[in-house]
Amino acid sequence: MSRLRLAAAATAALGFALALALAVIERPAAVLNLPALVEAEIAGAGALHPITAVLLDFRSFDTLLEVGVLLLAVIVAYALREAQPDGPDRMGLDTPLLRAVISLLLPLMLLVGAYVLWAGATRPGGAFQAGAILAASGLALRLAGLRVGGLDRAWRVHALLALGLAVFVAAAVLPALAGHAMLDHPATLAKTIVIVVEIALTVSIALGLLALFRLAPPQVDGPVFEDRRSKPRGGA
Amino acid sequence: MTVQPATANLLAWLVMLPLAAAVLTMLLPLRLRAAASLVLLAPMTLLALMLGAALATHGPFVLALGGWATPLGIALQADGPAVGMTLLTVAISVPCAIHAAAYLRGHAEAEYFWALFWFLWASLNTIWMSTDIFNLYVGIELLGLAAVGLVALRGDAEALAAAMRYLLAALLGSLAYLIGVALLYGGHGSLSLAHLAQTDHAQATTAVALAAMSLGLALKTALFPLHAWLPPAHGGALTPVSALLSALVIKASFFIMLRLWFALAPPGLSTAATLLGLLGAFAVFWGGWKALRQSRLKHLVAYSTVAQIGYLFLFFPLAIGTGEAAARLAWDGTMLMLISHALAKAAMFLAAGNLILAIGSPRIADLAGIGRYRQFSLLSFGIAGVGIMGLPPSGGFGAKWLLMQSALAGGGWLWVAVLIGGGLLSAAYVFKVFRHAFIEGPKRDRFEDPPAALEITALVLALVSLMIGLAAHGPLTWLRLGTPFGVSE
Amino acid sequence: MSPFDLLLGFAVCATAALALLSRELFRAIVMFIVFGLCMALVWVRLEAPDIALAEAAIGAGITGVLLLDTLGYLRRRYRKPANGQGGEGAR
Amino acid sequence: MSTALFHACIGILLCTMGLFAFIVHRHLLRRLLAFNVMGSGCFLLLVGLAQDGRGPDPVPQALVLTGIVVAVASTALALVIFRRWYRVSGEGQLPEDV
Repeated sequence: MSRLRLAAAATAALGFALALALAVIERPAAVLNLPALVEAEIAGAGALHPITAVLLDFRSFDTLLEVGVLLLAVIVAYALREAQPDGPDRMGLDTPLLRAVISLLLPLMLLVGAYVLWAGATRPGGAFQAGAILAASGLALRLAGLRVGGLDRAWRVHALLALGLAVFVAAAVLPALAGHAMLDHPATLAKTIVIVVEIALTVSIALGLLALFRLAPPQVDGPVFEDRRSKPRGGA
Repeated sequence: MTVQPATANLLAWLVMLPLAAAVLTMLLPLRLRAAASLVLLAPMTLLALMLGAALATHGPFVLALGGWATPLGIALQADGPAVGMTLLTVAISVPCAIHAAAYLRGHAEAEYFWALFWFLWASLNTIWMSTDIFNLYVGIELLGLAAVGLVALRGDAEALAAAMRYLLAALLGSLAYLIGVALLYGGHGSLSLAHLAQTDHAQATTAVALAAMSLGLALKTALFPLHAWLPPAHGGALTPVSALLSALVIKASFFIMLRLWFALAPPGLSTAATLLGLLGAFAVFWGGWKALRQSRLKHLVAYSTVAQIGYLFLFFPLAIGTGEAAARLAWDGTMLMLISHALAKAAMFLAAGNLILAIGSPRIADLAGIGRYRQFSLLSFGIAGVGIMGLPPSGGFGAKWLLMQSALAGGGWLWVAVLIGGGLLSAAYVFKVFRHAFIEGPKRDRFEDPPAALEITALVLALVSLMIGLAAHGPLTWLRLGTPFGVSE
Repeated sequence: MSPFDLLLGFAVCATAALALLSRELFRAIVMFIVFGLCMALVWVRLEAPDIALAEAAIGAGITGVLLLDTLGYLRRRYRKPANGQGGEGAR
Repeated sequence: MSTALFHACIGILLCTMGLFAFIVHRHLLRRLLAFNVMGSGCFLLLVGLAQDGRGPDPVPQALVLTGIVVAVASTALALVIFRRWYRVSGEGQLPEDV
């Protein structure tokens, strides 16, 4: 690394740290007490656990877009594989021991994932953590060279990947069709809707994280494939 | 102003419909994706027009999403700038989509282009309307990843390197922005811009937060000297993608910056404003100079974007600490500059793409002889060039005129010089293209014939960019609705 | 603030420094995973068990595995024929 | 100094280290590590500052959960693009000049 780069980085980092320190020391006492507001309103929200209530009711629009971000990343990964086809996917260590360990662990992990999802309504846990745990078990499955039947069928996988966002958008739109504000669920239905959305999200998050792993070019890889488009396009 | 829920919901429909379209175009069979997208352009246009009508009848209004009022919930707002940008997005996206449908026919990239396109649209509309600083963060992340994905679509080494560079810049920019969010929430306990605007701004915390956020957003807008990622990304992408990126995506981060400065700017900020203006001035000259030196057509247009971004940042020194009249002129000029640059640059990229298709080469030198055979493509490029150079009657001229009046009212002679010098430079690089096009080169008389849809979309956008200058007065009054600049003349 | 917090703060900074400055990429990534686990403890201290769970599963777990897999890809794929060394990319 | 404020300061330190490393390094994997460390620091600052002297606050905690998912999606996307690029170019870093 060049000396200039080092000096620039050090200056930038130092200036940045000083400015942040100043901002923290000089900060005013906040006038607004949002946690109290959350507590006051939580009875009307779709979940009793405050964080789940914030994520899936008070600020559900953020979460909706965030699910979009994850799906978007997966779509880009798919698109790049189309532009640059991979060789056959031969990942997996496939030793009997690993297989045995994983077949033992897998049901346990699925159980943990389901519990974490269910817990999210009242205590720490929820769709994102559950999705991550399920994705991790999927990864273990792949490491062992096992393949879940049907998951390689593109359309079915696509549908499951998009399920979270689709259900969420539908849940957002339904109140609007009934004449309320977008995302404003009637109090009687709020809890059900939150649970349905959470289940769909868990599936899509788990598959999405797994797909991001799977769609990178595989480690055991053939020669670089020629661009399959023949005609040169403008725009280089 | 309270309105019927159905009216207020228009704001959210403008985000939900593109998201649904993204899911749909991901799931539909390949051959239906473009068709479905083209059909969905109609309801999008209709929704945006209805929103415009609602603003005109009711004045600015907000939608509390989920029925939760701020600061607990997130609110979308319809004010002049938000609705104006939503309509501008329609005006750019519709021709670009039609162009893309023709351009991508039968190509592998088409497979996922449409899903990314719809995500891009959803995130843009979110950014125009949102009043919540964290929601804006998620919005720019969605926008950034969609834009990066679109750049990477071509899948060759050059496109992937450009996408990677763009992604790194976008990620760093978002983190800088997020640090500002952390400081603001830590200091004021709220994420809603409306609430933050009522707090005391004369504090180090607000100033540092605003500085960090502005830095991150300037990186995402590619303000000189943070612009290095832009030319390879905008110059190397597929043609309709280049048009969308240059016309709309960089404007989104600039727009957030405007919103933040309105809500949070502490008093006595003219030094920082002058600094931003100076960077803008450098951008105008550096971008223009680099554009002149490019050998590839689309890279020339990309550097022209770097230069034109500079004009937008002249807003800060012209509007801050200069008095009411000058500030209003600066606002009008900046809005008109933003709109006319979006239209003209989209037209220019589409026209450049058509020229490249016709000559089968990205190089400007290979344009020799095309002036005789493909006047139509060249015409669109030329009309767009009128807007970029800022000649009458284009919107670019009107914008520069307003900015110049603002500079004169505020006594900023330096900015007048920037506006004139930048205009000369842009004339130089636009004419460079024409000079090559009219060279009677080696006897070449065979050029490819781009499909009519490609030519017409470019021409329509170019003509609109020309006409907007003639009809600017009404829209500009309207764009001031709900801003600190008022409605009165 | 307890001594445990001091220790935890030190551990977080030290693992972060090692993750950022280790000469060898493999060690840097492993340190990053350890850093993620330390962060999970910090979140517990901040009374944020939800984030702790997510940080351990996503931040350390999934991100770490993705990084390690990419490193394996770099090492396996790139062999410079000229001097027989592993490429720039994998160090 | 409260626990929350102490960890917020650690957050600032992490951000600073991450920024330094992001500028200094050119290898893309290292820059992604730097981005992730910086992101963690940022999240720590967000929650720590908000909870200083006020006890647990579900709002910033929810924001951080959102942020973590966004960060992992960005990192994974960056890795996919990086691997595709590496496959055609054989380089671990981007060319210096454009």
